[in-house]
Amino acid sequence: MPKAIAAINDFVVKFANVNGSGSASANGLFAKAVLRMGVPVGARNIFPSNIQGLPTWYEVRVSEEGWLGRRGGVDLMVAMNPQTWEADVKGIEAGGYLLYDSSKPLPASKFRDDINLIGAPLTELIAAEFANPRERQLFKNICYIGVLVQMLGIETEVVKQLLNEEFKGRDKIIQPNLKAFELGRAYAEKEVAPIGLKLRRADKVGDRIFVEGNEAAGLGAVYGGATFCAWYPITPSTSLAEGFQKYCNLLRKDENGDNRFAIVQAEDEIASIGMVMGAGWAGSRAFTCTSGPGISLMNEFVGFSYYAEVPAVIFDVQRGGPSTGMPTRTQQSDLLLAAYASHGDTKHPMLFPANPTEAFEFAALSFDLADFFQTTIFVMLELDIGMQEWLTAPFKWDEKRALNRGKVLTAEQLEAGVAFGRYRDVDGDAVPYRTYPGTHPSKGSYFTRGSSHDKDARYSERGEDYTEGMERLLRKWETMKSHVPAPVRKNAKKRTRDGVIYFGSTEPAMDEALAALEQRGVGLDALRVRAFPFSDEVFQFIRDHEQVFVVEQNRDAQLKSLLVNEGGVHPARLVSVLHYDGTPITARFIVKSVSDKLKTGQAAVAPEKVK
Amino acid sequence: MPKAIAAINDFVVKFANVNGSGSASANGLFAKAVLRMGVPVGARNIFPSNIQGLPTWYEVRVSEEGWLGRRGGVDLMVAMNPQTWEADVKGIEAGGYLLYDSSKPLPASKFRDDINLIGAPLTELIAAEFANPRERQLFKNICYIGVLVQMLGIETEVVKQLLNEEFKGRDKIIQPNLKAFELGRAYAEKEVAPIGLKLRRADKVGDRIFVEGNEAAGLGAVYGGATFCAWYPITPSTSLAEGFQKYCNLLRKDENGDNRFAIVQAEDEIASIGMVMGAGWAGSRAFTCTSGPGISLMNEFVGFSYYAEVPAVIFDVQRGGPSTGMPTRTQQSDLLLAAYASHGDTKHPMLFPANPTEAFEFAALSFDLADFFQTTIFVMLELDIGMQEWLTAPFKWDEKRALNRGKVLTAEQLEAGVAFGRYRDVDGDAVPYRTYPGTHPSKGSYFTRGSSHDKDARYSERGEDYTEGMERLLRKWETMKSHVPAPVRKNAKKRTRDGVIYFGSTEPAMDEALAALEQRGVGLDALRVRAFPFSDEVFQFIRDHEQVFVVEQNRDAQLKSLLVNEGGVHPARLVSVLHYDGTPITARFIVKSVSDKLKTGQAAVAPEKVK
Amino acid sequence: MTYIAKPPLHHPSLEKNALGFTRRDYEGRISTLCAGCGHDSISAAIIQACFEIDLAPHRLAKFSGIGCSSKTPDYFVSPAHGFNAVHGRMPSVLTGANIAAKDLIYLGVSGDGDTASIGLGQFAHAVRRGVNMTYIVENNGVYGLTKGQFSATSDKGSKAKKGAENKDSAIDLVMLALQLGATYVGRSFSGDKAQLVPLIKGALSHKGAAILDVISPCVAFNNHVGSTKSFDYVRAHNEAVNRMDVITPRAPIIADYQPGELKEVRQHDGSILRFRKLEDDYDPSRRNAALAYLGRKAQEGEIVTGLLYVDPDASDLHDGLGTVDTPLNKLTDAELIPPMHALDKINAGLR
Amino acid sequence: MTYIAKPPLHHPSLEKNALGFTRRDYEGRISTLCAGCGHDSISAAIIQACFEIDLAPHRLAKFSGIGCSSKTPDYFVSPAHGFNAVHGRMPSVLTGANIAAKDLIYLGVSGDGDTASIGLGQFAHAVRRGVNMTYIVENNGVYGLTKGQFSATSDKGSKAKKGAENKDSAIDLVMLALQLGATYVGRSFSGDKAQLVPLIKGALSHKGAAILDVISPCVAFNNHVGSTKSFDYVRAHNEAVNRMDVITPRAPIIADYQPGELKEVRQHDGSILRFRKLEDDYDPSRRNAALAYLGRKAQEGEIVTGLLYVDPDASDLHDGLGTVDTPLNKLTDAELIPPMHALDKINAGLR
Ligand SMILES: Cc1ncc(C[n+]2csc(CCOP(=O)(O)OP(=O)(O)O)c2C)c(N)n1
Ligand SMILES: Cc1ncc(C[n+]2csc(CCOP(=O)(O)OP(=O)(O)O)c2C)c(N)n1
Ligand code: SF4
Ligand code: SF4
Ligand SMILES: [Mg+2]
Ligand SMILES: [Mg+2]
Repeated sequence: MPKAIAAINDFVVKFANVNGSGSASANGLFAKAVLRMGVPVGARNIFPSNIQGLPTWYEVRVSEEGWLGRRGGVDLMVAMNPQTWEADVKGIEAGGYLLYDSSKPLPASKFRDDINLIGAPLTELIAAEFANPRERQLFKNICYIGVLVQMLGIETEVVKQLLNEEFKGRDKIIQPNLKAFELGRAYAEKEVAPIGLKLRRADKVGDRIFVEGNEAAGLGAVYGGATFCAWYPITPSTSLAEGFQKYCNLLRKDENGDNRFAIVQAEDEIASIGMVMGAGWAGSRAFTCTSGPGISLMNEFVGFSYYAEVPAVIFDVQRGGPSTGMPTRTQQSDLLLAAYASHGDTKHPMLFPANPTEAFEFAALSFDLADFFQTTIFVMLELDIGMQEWLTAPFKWDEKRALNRGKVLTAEQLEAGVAFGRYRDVDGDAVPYRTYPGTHPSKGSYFTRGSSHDKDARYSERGEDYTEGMERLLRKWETMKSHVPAPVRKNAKKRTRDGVIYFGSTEPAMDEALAALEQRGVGLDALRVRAFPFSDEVFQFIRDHEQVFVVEQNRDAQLKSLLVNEGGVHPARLVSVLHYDGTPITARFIVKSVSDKLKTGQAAVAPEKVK
Repeated sequence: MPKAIAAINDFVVKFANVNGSGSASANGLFAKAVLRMGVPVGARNIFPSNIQGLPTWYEVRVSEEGWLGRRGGVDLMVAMNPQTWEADVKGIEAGGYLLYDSSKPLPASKFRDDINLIGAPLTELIAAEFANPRERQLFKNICYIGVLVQMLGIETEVVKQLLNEEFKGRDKIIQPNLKAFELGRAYAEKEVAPIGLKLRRADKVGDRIFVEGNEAAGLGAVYGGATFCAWYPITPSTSLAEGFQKYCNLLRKDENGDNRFAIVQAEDEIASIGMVMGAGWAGSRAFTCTSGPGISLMNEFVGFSYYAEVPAVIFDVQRGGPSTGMPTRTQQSDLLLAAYASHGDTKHPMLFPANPTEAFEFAALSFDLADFFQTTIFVMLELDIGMQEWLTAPFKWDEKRALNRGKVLTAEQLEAGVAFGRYRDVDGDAVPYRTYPGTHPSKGSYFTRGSSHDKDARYSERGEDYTEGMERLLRKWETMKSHVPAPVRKNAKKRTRDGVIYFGSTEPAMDEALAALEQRGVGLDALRVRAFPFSDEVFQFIRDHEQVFVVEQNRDAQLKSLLVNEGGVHPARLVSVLHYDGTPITARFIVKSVSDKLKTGQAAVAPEKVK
Repeated sequence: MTYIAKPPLHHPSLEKNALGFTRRDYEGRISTLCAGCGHDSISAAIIQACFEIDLAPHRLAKFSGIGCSSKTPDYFVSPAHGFNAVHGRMPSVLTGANIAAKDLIYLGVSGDGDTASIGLGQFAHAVRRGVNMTYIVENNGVYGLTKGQFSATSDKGSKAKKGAENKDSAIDLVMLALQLGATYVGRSFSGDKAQLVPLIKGALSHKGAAILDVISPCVAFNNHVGSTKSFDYVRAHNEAVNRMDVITPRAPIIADYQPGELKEVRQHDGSILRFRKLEDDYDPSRRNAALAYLGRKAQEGEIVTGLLYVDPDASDLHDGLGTVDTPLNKLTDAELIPPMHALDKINAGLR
Repeated sequence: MTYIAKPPLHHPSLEKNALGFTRRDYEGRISTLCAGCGHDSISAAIIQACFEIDLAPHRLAKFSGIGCSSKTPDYFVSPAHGFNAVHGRMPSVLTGANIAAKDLIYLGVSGDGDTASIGLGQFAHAVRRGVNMTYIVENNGVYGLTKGQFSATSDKGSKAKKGAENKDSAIDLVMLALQLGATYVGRSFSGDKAQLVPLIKGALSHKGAAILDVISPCVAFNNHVGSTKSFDYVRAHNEAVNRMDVITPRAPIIADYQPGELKEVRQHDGSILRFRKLEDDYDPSRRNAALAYLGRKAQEGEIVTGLLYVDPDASDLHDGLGTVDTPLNKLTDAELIPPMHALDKINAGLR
């Protein structure tokens, strides 16, 4: 029997449950309790694509140091699902702990002898106090929370406080919960010996908030001035529309209770983006939220938006592809599609938020960008950000900030005789002026079409008119580079010839990995890309290093493809680290992959072999 | 006044007309007449996206040497369209010729003094002989053909012969045509002085045929064993479905007149590809034909086909994009979309026929590839191939050739106990076995889905099952490289460090350009890419040369992107030559671009700047 | 190339309406449709209707999909913004614009292919939502722009019993609209200005989804509702003048007939359309009755024309959405951006 | 996790049908739907129907889109090939397979979201074409798999007049199918095995497009035809047991009633469905009459169930296409590849 794992404020707890059984919020309560102890957590639901009866997991990374990504491995497993018992037990680190329901005796063969067993007769404890089967099923969850809280030394008051907050004043709900909680806690106090994992009050959470990325993006859309959401339900994007709805109801009703917003559940994704086109064209800030399959369906309209220059915002909450793929798993695999969506020569800007705070900021920003550049802006979220609660910096908004509606001519300007040609490059930045419909009785009307047109939006089949427009669109693309969020660079302590590029949800695991690598003497300069098109800093960073690892959560190294294609970078200098099984990338995976590749000197092999 | 252009069997004639006026077939008659004189022609319609009343042109490259691409420039303009008169006259080479209708006097200002004017009172000539306005409009066309035939010295018999063939026995049609033709010819004989351009009987046509690529592809689909076409009308692909229909009616009826084929005009492109999926899954060879907008709409199903491994063939007859773009202009701009269509990590094979003969061959081949690799094969045609008549090698079919239906288990095999697991890699080539529905009472059924599945096609959310499948798909991709058509290499006479890569309709212009460059002492080794994924020869060719020009008919260097992305090639070594105004690329354009870039040493600039 | 037929007699185009606009102010660019195309007659009717209801030209917003019919918004009311969407998806674009700017008058023009084939889903759902719009289907039973293939309405009007034996049963857009809850539903003929102009005027003034199915002959492909042979016919017919590429200019077909009357209209290809104009005393307030009547007449091979159903006090999408009176695209930053303290409160709630 | 409800009493699953198959031979994998989901009852009825009409299990081909309902083909008749298409596009896939292999029996299973929202266009056009299939809509008036949003059928059954005041008017798939030319149209309830099984048997045996709209309650989101509050209801309801993530297993709802009878069925959320079973002497041969009757009853808030329309000698898509008797997927190279001399002739014609 290996030494029992001993750790304070730094371990991984994983819950294995059946979905629809009420475990999710009990487990959430545990994570919040740790936070209230002043200790940061990274918490992730791993759930199935069905409604009731299939396996679901909840993984909580407890880290006083503040590592919020997945570390890899499990120190304490709360195994409540017979279906997955074997794999769950197998997943525990040697010397780790297993908490299980000991109401029914289990054969020794079901266990491992290199882990520490903690049995608690949860079913019995609950059955003794609760009669109705539904309550029995339900309160078992809060009961094991009681056991855990006692075992780990979480302050009981914290949990009671949380329950009181959650069900303010609704005693009928609070009482049975407290009872079930106390049943578990008391049992553990009597029967469970203290273990090596401990929670100790700290002060490392600060003013951070605990929130899902989709909700944050929905709120960001409200502050960004979005007035219209056309959407079609799809996991994992649904909660973004719901978040927008929630905050609009809270913040966007006028004195008579009328809505300063509109939300339409369309009949499908083609209609969703079509409605967004119409609204954007008419001068409302509009968006849709979807996932991969929806992006595939929106292709035709995205190409229209590019060529006819109609503003739109699409939130792509990425899930496991291709096709229906893994609807409840996370990936970063829609980059290539979004970047070059639709037939013909097209390019579309993308933003890559790394956490809910950025989801809020980029959501708001995306509407300024869409209005200014008059094209579709993709906000590339991921299930791991959108549908998971993150401990993240609080939302901020500069009171002085105004919405940038871009180049829109007013009736006054037109009246004053400002010349208007819909697709003329007046300012030299390749961004043309537009008008909202109905602006002026005789000036400013124009015809929007996806067919070839001249500077004044007239139908034209002349090659010169066509190429002039297509070249201006390329120049507009150049202009964007300095308007989209710049990359974030973190240099290694010592000078190094190695760099790493990453984006989105990879950040927390990368932070931990960088620290771990540094400890092993491997220093990497790190650059987090936050937008496409890439600004020159990105390519400067690559030039500054001999080899650059590109860490992505997809199979085909899609970010690398974009870097090579847009920057003319030699592919051989970019070494891919790819994680794409649908689970969020872990610090351990990054550390191992980078170390291995450095050993084998991967980056040295012939270009043709790279990737 | 510059010297009048003098040339025998080597010049460019361009006709400017109004569409819907009956000019197209008259002009076609001219091209055929030249062919019957044993002189090769490259002929191209340039037509508007409407039905009647807008400008249309027909450009005929006459070349005894056999250059069938566009040369650039016009030696003899037949200007029959007042709307475009100015531009048409402007387009004539100095010393060139203008044939026009002199019935109404035109001010001198309408002409140029550096070209040779040939007026013929076509309207008058016809009005004198034909009463009804429709006939007058119509026979004016055949009348100027008479003038041309006489001027250029084409044998009158040839034209009469063609008319007799076209309207076999239908004297009521032949007579007025002959009359109108003779009116023009006789006038020219009397009134038009011989010019510098001459046609002389030669023997350079051989057994070649004159046919459109879409018709050829439709015929290829018949020989390839396609039994089902689901399509939705769209320019320039419509005539492919019509070609398939025509040849099925000719070759695929059984003794009772029943159809050994089915053609369904679907309600849209999503339904078209959906039907193709269903039929391919059920074991029929099925295809759809469309253009860019259709590909955008088919994205979701293409991703399904990739992941669920369902055979399909899509003919993409490319037109000017993005969006509705230029429906009646040609481009090579759907490569990126087709290659990586749909969300998630996907890759799709493409074939690049260069002429109607290859359109026939690749069409037939695509069904073998689709059945064997169980995925969507894109046959990337172009308007310039699909809707233009090309002088091309006759169709051939090896009588011994059987259809390769790929790895399909029969009832006998299943009965004999062959183990069946839908997605297992049994043969080490990563290509799994499948069964048709209803094959065996108890063995061989399986469930097809776009959601994640295991080796045996069972639904699975396990990361291991998912990654195993995705990695096998990558290995399948490797297998394809040796099965798709290999590139065609033509080496320069002398050893050279420069190469050029091109594909599709660019070939004839490239052939002429290579010869012209060689004359100027610029030798280029040339490689015509015929398929994606690229075989190793392609990358070997790139390695063999210091710099490689990549000639494409799109704005964003899409083939170059694929080369760099799939082969890890350094982008700096690939120098793009891009032509994308919707007109077919010309030999002169290639010669000039390559020469200029060689002068400025473009290829030397920093990677970031390339493209 | 044809100009929108101008109304005849002493420069009526110089008459002014209540707003002081002349008919010219409602015209558009030169049509590029075939001479005699029914669609041009419909454009003329739209111009007439807008002029007569004294609509300020720039208060109109024009939408269409792709097709010859969908090109027409470029050919009327130039002072109005226009939007040529992608094929079959105009209803969603119009819906979005309507949500953004509720203060404009919305007109969608589409074809039978654009609406009944690729666009059926969007058409149906826009109708269900009660989008406040006038939606005109210029119905020639054929794909004009792609040269004469059948559309999903191709068989409409042919005997129902026979119809059952046809390959695909036809979609009757009027019956469909009725069933899906459209609150203003009518049918007419491009050549019947006397009936068409008032129908369009009523539709433009109606609050809710107003659907007009307007039969509009295609002179190039001679197709017509009920015809099942026209594509071959074109080939044969054109061959007679020895070219597949000849489109002979034709005069538009005119049909003027009385309420209750049955009118047989001969098309360019000789085929017959049998129009039945509603009686003056027809009661357009009963949805089920209208459906039943249409079904009966269809069996008799008659195409009923006129205003089939109207709910004068229908509600529209905005009523359902409960939006403010100010159009969403006119809301100010102050109305859109919540105060900072609201954000503080939200942050607090997430700790 | 629930098993398909097995028929009760002494191992009837061991009875053999004419082909010697037991009911077990028609079963599928274990259902992953919520305990008590109406969809599982429909799967059981499908199993029963296939067993009773002595269908060789592997001669069936199963299709579906995406949704809880669309998962079910995995849960019945395992020996049959199955195809889970993408969301809303199953009709086209089924059509293609049917064209390729006309010798199989085609069954499409879909949901109200899959069919009436995203899939409306494909549904309508497959019906128009008369594809020889049984198409079952497992209609719960809600998006189950995405957790309870409304679908386009959500308001069906509520008073038409009131309906008119609802945001979107509901799509009645049965009326739609009738209007689009479906040749076998019925409606039933997942809990009414006595009515449902015969309807499915008839549909499987019918040549042409057979459409069954089967009301099927969702126990997780308690939605129901006519309900407009159910999503909120779920929230409130679940909150009472303090979790959004609790789905309580329920018993399936059973409804057994007589022809002509009006049956009120109470759903899990307490809402009422009012089913009217057709009289025994109802004449299902009159399409227009059926439409009129449905319209009338809908106004009275009644959901008519039973076989509403059937054309026993309907023709199907293959008749229209004139395909050979041999399924296209069984044609040999000899039948498919024309001889070389044909090619020579073609070449000659192109010189
Ligand atoms: C996605 C897409 N598919 C196909 C087309 C080709 N297309 C252009 S117009 C048209 C049909 C138009 O028919 P209809 O709507 O009846 O208009 P009409 O020309 O008859 O007035 C089609 C199929 C297209 N532009 N886009
Ligand atoms: C293109 C696409 N859009 C959205 C989704 C998400 N989605 C899955 S099932 C579903 C709705 C299912 O509703 P219904 O057809 O009524 O089936 P039910 O679950 O109610 O039985 C949706 C929107 C998807 N899978 N694909
Ligand atoms: S083709 Fe037909 S629909 Fe199109 S413009 Fe000509 S007549 Fe009109
Ligand atoms: S969510 Fe509703 S529809 Fe889906 S399985 Fe559960 S009960 Fe059935
Ligand atoms: Mg039409
Ligand atoms: Mg449903």
